[in-house]
Amino acid sequence: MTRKISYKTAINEALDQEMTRDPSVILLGEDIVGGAGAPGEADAWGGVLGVTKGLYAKHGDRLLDTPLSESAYVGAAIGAAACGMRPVAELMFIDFMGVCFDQIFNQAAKFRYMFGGKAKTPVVIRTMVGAGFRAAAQHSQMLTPIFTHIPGLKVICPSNAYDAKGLLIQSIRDDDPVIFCEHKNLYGSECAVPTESYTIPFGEANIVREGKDVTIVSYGLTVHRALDAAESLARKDRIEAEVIDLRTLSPIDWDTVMESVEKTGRLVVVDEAHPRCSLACDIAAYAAQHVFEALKAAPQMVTAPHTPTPFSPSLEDIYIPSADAIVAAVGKTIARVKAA
Amino acid sequence: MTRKISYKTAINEALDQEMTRDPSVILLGEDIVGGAGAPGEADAWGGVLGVTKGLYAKHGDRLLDTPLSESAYVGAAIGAAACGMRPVAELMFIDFMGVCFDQIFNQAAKFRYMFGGKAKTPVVIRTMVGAGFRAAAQHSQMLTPIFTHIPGLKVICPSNAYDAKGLLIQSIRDDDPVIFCEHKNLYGSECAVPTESYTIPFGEANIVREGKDVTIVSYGLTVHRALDAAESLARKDRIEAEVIDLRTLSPIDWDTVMESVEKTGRLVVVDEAHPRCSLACDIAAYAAQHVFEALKAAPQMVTAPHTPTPFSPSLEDIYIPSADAIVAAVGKTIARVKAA
Amino acid sequence: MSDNPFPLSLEDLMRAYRTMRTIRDFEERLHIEFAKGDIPGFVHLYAGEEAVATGVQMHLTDIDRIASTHRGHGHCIAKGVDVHEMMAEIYGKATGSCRGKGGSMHIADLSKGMMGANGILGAGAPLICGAALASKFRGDRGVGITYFGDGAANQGTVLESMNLAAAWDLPVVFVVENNGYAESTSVEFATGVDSYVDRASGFGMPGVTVDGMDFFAVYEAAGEIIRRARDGGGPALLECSVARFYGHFEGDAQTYKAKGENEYNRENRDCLKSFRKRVCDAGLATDRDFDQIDLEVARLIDDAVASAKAAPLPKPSELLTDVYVSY
Amino acid sequence: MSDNPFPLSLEDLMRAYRTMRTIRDFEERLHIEFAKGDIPGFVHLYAGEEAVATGVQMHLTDIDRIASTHRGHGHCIAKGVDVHEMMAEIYGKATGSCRGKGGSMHIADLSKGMMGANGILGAGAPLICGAALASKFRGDRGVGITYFGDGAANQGTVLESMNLAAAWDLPVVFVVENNGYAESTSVEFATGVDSYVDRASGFGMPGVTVDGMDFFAVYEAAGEIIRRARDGGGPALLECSVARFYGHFEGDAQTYKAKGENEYNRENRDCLKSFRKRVCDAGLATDRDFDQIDLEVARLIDDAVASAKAAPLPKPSELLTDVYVSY
Ligand SMILES: Cc1ncc(C[n+]2csc(CCOP(=O)(O)OP(=O)(O)O)c2C)c(N)n1
Ligand SMILES: Cc1ncc(C[n+]2csc(CCOP(=O)(O)OP(=O)(O)O)c2C)c(N)n1
Ligand SMILES: [Mg+2]
Ligand SMILES: [Mg+2]
Repeated sequence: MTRKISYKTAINEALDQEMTRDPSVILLGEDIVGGAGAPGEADAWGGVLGVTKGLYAKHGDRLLDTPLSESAYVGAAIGAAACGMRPVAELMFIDFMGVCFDQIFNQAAKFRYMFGGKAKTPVVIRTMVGAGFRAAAQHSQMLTPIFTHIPGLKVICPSNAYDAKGLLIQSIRDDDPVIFCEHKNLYGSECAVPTESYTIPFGEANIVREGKDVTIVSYGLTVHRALDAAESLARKDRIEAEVIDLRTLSPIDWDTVMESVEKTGRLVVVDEAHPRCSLACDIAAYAAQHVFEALKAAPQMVTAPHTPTPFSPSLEDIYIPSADAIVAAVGKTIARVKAA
Repeated sequence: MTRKISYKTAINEALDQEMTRDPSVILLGEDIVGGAGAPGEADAWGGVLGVTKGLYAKHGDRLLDTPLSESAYVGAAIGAAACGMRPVAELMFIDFMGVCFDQIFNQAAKFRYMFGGKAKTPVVIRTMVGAGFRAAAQHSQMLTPIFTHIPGLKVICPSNAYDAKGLLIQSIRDDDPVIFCEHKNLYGSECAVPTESYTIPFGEANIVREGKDVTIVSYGLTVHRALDAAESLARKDRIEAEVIDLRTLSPIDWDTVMESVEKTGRLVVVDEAHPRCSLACDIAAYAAQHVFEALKAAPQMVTAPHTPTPFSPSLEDIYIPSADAIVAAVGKTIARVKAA
Repeated sequence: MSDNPFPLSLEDLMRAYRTMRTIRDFEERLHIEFAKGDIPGFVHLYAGEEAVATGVQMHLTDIDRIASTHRGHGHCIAKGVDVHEMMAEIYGKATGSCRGKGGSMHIADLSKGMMGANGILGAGAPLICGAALASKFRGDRGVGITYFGDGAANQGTVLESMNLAAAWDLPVVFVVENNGYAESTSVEFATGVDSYVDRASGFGMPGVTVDGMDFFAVYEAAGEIIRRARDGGGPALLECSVARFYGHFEGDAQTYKAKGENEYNRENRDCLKSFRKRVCDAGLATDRDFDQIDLEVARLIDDAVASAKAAPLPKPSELLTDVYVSY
Repeated sequence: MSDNPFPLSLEDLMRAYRTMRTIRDFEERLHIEFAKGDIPGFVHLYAGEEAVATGVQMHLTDIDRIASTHRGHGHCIAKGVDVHEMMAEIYGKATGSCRGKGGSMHIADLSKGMMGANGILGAGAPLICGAALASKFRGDRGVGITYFGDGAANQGTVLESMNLAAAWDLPVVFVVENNGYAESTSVEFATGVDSYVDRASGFGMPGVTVDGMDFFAVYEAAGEIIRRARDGGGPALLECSVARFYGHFEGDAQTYKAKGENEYNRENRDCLKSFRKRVCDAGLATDRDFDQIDLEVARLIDDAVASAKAAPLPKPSELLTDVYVSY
């Protein structure tokens, strides 16, 4: 059975179903119960935005409200994973990675390799990414390129409720450390989601719109901007854009992206991260190296600017890549057709 | 006057001259004195590889051996910088960034923007990068792409003693936070360096070898591998490679790189970092977007693999991009000439 | 006029009251304005905890520096940051302290020694060690104060900084604002100790706990500690037990609090009420004097809100300025 | 045979001696082999500190876990990690514990409860909290031990972990190996306190300091603490005063040490000597018995070195395996 639920509910459901299925799944994080032991326990927060709400009532002490010590509890989740548990730790905002990054990139990510393949670390780190919340420079970052850069980490960023559920269940069952990036501005977005448990394999991008003229690649919130741009291009310019939602950033589905570029000959990559050493670069460069012959025009990158996220709405609204900017970038690939 | 000195000595000299010139310059780090107060004080370590050796004898308490608390002392350097000092903090290995990254990327990097332009943070963080030391996965990383991704940080990586001195002096005088990456396998490399103090401006790449057939872009240790490759190409294949040493990764000198690519029509980027979201991607993608018409062949990226750094010499030796790999990449740009 | 039993002059007493009242009104007003939906983002109100910022910072001058938290409005006001600019900043306006780029969690004014509210828990502690180190190098007798909550007290950065400050004898005061909660989670879940003050000795510094709802208690304890630090006696820890009158952030339903907890605290632990009563009882001032201040503060806040609302938003071109790399 | 005045059976006494001797010989041999230039990278020798790893870990079984440091050989050996595989790992050979990919700083054997040496100071502390948490969830009565030096004791990760372990009542023992130096820097530069043991109470756990050169002192203190943790009594801190007989890493000229410091320690504070003497004096064993063990250990180490030298290097194809993303 499927019914429409939100991205937030889909995540909650994935956690619930996996906790029910597998006793080694535990949840750790700040306020993930959010009022355990307090008078209002029955109506506890369930996370700062309510994503884990209700799970404490069902799973009790398998949810741990942690001290505000990200290195300690994220590290503990990693250590427990190396000892056979399947912990899901919540790093409230990805912006807080700077106080616990060592445990993630030097410990969890490297155990398997450093120990000659003799360790596995099935830990999931759920974290909120992205701008648009008026939350300013320290609560609005993407930072996905930083995690993608690190060998040994899997990096996931769903754009809709269906993917969120299937990818989170996959993440929990996966034997490697997974950084599961939830875009805070998507929590309310709804779509049809099966009630049963299901997984979506890593490394399979999703063609969310087919088209023959240009390939637009993105992930997370900006997939929706890309779709808006595609609609507008179809309506106003009779340009049919193919929109690819990467879903998983590492591993990444090069095949789907490259096949599309080979078909359309044009590539626009949209990344909410900063421009330098971003996923936009990653994908544009890969295409340039591997399907150069197929490219009819220069690949275009649309990213947030090389600035921290500004607080003021008047600035933040122009900070996130817009559908207009994507349309303009597509225009460049089509205006400047290769001389050939 | 100039004379031949090592990269290590050049750095020591830059620190010495700036400390002499400007009383607000102080040095903080683990073992940067290395035996202060001990019987062997006169012969103190001066850093784990001796880079700051002798400075304590001259500048005394302006060098501080710190507790092993990178967040605290790197953060203190940043705080002191915001209060008018010009601290140079040493993060022994860049691999340790995970225990203090917040202070660097959320504090130092963002003050200026977050505070509406009303703050400056003239701090330098000196740190060792790179593989080849048989130091395994947690002491051999580049991680330059991570810092380059962050707006507000300047990222420098000299390839020789002359640049090391001039860029370090520039870094100390610069009003923004600078991540100064010293390649540990270059400390012994010598070249002619003026005795006087001088600066090299940021954002000026260096054409270390002129050529007309292909542009090879790199930084740090692999500049030398690129030069070796260029020699071999000239000798064996009559291919004249232009080799560009970026010197500063952020800001980056797009003009010099793009002019060269426009001239040669071929681009190979060599980066000792991992492949995903790397500087190799950054530069290849930028070229693909901005000088696409000039490209006669697919740009090629030569990087370390998407694996942690292995310990065993037999593996580490093939981990770092080799001159042979660069030659092969050049071959691809020249074999596969654009149909045009 | 009767004898002054307090360790502050009447003028300073009234100044302290004005500061606390300004903080309270600022926050109460934000509470109202936020509910209207006019204020972007999250705001964390300091209402209830005014005696801490004020009691500590009455001892400071512009040479001294503070590093604040996500709950920073009170610290800013007590450090003399312009209330109009603060309000404009919270509204995201070009006339704000940070020209609209920072918002509530990043208000700073380095010219006043205010090194910034901070969105990262505990991040101010290393920074203030640096400020204190700078003062030590310059010999300017400046002192640094870093604030953190009962939750943030368990951040590694804070703990490392306590050790660093002690190892280097830095003039730093670590102020724990223990309001019993980190967001919705009780302090009992945060640590195995009853009081953070026991940590001080483990790092080699003195520590003291005071009732943070009592201005005079804070003022006296902070005075001694700050004097000591200023004279080269090294760092100290000051734990202040406080209550926050509102939720963690605006919009918080506060289900985790006991029924009547806020009402009880407002009724019985309000620093403004007790301050006023004690000063009146001592015969140093009258309710009229205080009412007059209240009136002036109310006007100031009214004016700050009105001008913040009327102020222009930052221009789009501002997006790309103030980062050195021109892109 | 005389009465046994020790809290260990004769068999366990000889096992403890064998462990300490194995560590000592392993390290002394590495010192020699390193000087020949055959060993890649850096090695940090544990020689001198054997009584700590051994005294603590005599109380453990495979269900218990340890997280070690850059100076990890001793902890590994005491946890039963295969000495041949360790030696091969240090030589970077395919037959090593980590198939040559880890090296000295990353030897691990999870099947033995050895969660890895670690190149990052303090990084083991959070990990061992996780191991202990897993034991707690499973109810397997497993205990976690994390080691760190006098320098690493000031890492935020360690301090946060002490708080976490106390807040969650985790069966974790925090062992400070205080050898007076962090690399070349004296512990006096690292902190404002004389002993790290005072930190325990600030986090809500008991702490005790012992002479880490005395096996029996370590054994008894650790025993009590570990029993308590195993029985659900929560974490504790054990500070061991030790001396390292060599430099920070091989190649270190040790200019920062007092003249004759190493000689003095070797002469008067050698855990092996004092252990042997006490057991012989008690009439439980003779020098011959110990000499026999020494001989067997010497052969073991000889053999380990010989086979490590003879072993093959990892094949080039190994570079890309053991990372899940196939590139
Ligand atoms: C490093 C980091 N972790 C988590 C958060 C999210 N967060 C913001 S405020 C807060 C609670 C802080 O509690 P406390 O320190 O007691 O201060 P209070 O809000 O009670 O004044 C949390 C968890 C953060 N901003 N930074
Ligand atoms: C986070 C981090 N900072 C710095 C280092 C470099 N380093 C390696 S060992 C060492 C000294 C450690 O001293 P201590 O903790 O006392 O242990 P000991 O070497 O004396 O056993 C340092 C600074 C590191 N490996 N990790
Ligand atoms: Mg609190
Ligand atoms: Mg030590």
